[in-house]
Amino acid sequence: MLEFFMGHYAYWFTMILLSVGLYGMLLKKNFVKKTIGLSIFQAGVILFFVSVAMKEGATVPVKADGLPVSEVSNYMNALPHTLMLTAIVVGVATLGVAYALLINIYNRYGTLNEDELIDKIQ
Amino acid sequence: MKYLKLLLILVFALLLLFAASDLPFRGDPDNRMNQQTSMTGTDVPGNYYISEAYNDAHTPNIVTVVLGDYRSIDTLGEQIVIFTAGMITFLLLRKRRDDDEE
Amino acid sequence: MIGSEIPALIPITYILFAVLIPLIGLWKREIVWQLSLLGSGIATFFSAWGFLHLIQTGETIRYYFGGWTPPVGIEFVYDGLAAFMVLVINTIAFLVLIHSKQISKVEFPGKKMPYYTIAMLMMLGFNGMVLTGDLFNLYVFLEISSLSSYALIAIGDKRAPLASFRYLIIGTVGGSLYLLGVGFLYTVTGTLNIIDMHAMLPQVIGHSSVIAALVLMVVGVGVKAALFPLHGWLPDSYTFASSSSSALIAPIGTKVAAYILFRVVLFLFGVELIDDQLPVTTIIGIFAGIGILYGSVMAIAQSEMKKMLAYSSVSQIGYIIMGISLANPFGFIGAVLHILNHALMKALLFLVSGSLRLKEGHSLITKFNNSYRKKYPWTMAAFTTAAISMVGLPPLAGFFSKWYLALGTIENSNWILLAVILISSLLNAVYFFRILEKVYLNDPDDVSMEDTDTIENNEVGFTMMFPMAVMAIGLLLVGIFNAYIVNVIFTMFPAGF
Amino acid sequence: MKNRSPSPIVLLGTRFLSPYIMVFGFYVIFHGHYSPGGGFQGGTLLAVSLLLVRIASGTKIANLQFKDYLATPYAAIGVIIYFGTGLVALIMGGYFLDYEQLPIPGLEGADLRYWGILIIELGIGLTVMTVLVLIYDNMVKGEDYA
Repeated sequence: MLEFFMGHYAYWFTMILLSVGLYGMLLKKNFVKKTIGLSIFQAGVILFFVSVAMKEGATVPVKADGLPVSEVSNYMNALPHTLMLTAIVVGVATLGVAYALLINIYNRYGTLNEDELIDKIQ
Repeated sequence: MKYLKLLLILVFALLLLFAASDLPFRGDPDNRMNQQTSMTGTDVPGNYYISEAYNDAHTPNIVTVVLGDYRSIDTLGEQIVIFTAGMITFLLLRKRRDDDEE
Repeated sequence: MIGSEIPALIPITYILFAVLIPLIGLWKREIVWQLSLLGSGIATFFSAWGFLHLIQTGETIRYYFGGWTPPVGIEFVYDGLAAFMVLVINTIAFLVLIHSKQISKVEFPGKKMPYYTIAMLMMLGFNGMVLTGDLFNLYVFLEISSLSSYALIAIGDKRAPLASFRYLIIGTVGGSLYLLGVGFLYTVTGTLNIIDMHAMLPQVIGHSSVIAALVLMVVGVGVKAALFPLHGWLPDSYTFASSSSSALIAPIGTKVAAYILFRVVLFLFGVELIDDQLPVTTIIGIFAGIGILYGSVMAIAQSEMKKMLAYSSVSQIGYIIMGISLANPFGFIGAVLHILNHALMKALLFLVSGSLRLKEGHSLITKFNNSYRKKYPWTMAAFTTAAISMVGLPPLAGFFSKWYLALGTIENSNWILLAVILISSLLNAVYFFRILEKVYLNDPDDVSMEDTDTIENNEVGFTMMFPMAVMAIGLLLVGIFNAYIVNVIFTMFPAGF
Repeated sequence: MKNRSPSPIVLLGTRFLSPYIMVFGFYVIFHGHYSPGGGFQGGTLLAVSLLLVRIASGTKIANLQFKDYLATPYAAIGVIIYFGTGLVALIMGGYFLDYEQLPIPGLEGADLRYWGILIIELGIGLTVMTVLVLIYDNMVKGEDYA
């Protein structure tokens, strides 16, 4: 039982983090807060991948003296780390676009609150 | 509406918790992605990278080799994502210029 | 020799022009339209060449980037279905870009250089999504195309940025859910290559995380495809975007996402495999059926032509996804054929609405009148062709895809979906003939009616008329040579059918 | 912010710090083969060194360091470096991005891949640096845009 818990608690925390991000996006009225929720959501996915890559008794995937690469259990799995490097960059680009849109919206309506915006449109 | 959304979040969280409980143990060196060959006998990428990266590119940092060589088209796509973001801010936030045309 | 390089050459062309347009555009701004046309023209040429090459040789091309064989490296898989999709989306993009010349002067003056750069980048993303054989690489291209579509939608009238921001939030959630699904699958199988993973999945299908991965991926891609309960972003986005943006995104974006659903459900998992665990195809079919009816009913309620077309898109996407859910050869043929037909029809209809916006300054259906048939005889002829095809009358293209979908429902004895197809055709007839009636029939009670004798021909220019004429003729040709196209589609079946 | 004249201490501090951050950025790019680092991380540090001066002293002084209209062409050039490397390999008869086909004299096999990775990391660094500066500049300009 304890072993099961130790083997899975990191996954559970990332899943809870994903739900927190979804909460921010669905229930917050301010667009900047929605964007923060989006970031949390993406961070949850990134943390999931990084925790998957973890290997007991292994070190970072940089070849070091005295640790032969032929023994693969010496090094951690490098693939998820690489994927998440890409995902982080994608997240930054998304945030840049989101804030560019928010600046546009603010210049047109003068507010970033969802309720006020709906009032102003009608 | 608000309670519907909260219910949706709760269902989402429970579904993910349930699904995550069936994943292989974290950090277990015998996970499928840490084995020498896969179920169908093909190479497992994660292991291939660790054992062959230095021979293939003479670079100790395995992540750099995966990023720059094995999965280089991913990285090109990544660079283009950043480039796209730059051009999008250009499109959305620059003041319009007069068209020279006609 | 060059035939085997085709899968790489198509994205390379788009990258090259996406980089050349800002470099040349900063110094010589007049020629960006010509450059973008050249780029998509070359890509269309390559995809046509590759398609013919593929039909002649019948061999799937697997292109290994960097020379690394999968699953170590990333491959592009150029099989029949991918070749077909690439040809369709590049041709449509080429035609829409021709049409955009006049609109660009009115709807986004002085922003041509970034606009066309981002159009090229979006096409790069869509082509990459169709061609790639790697699940994570698909995510990268998905994000390139999504970011570009957010920007293209935000260029438009006053409410466009808001619609675009909503799409950004829901679209990024969709993308992240897809990525999470890929993460589950990677943890369980240890590979990211679609073909490699397809061979392994039967051994791990019992895991609840694999089923969760399937659900997450279908939901994530379903957001992009505007599958019924996830379509919320679509109507506003298409309505408020600039006419050429919506003509570019509407026919291409949702089709490519539907194609990814094909890849995930039919090629990666395989129907028999998942139906033992969870009736995913049945559930998708129910939502597709509801979406078809909902989209048609909402389209009738609209008075703005672009919004009507947007809701009509929701309904038409339902047809394609219904074809996936039928999971039999007829359904597959119907869905693939409908991708082609609907891309042509929706692009043509959006181009007509763009032309009308340019000439009249609006596209409100309530203001349409019978003077249009004298002012824009050819535009209205093209519109009529597309409308009749949407309703599904032979010999136009739209009839045949609905015919095969109907055969598919009969084969599965799924009478409810058959009824949905028939009812939706009737509803389509209602909302298109409403416009045709206003344009072609004289209403004796209407005092505001203009005298048809004094109205002069005010037809749109060549750059706008040419793509519309090509698409209208294309609809007719697809209808007439339908048997030949179906023969080609027969060769594209995924294994296990 | 715009109307206030910048404080000389902040200005001097950022001018003092900026080159060192820049050198560290180059170190991260070039040392990415041996330690954590690479084009993205190094490019971000380079962008930080430029943005520091931009935030502290406003557009006029910052333009002496890096002209804002150069950002777009440099970003495109960064993509060209990466993409051109792949294209050269394709033209030399290999697959796209197959660094072993690069026509660099005196190198073979794995060493060619080593240098190929370094070239593309430089391209990435250039793009990331200029795009981050571009985003910042456009957002500052976007405040006035109606």
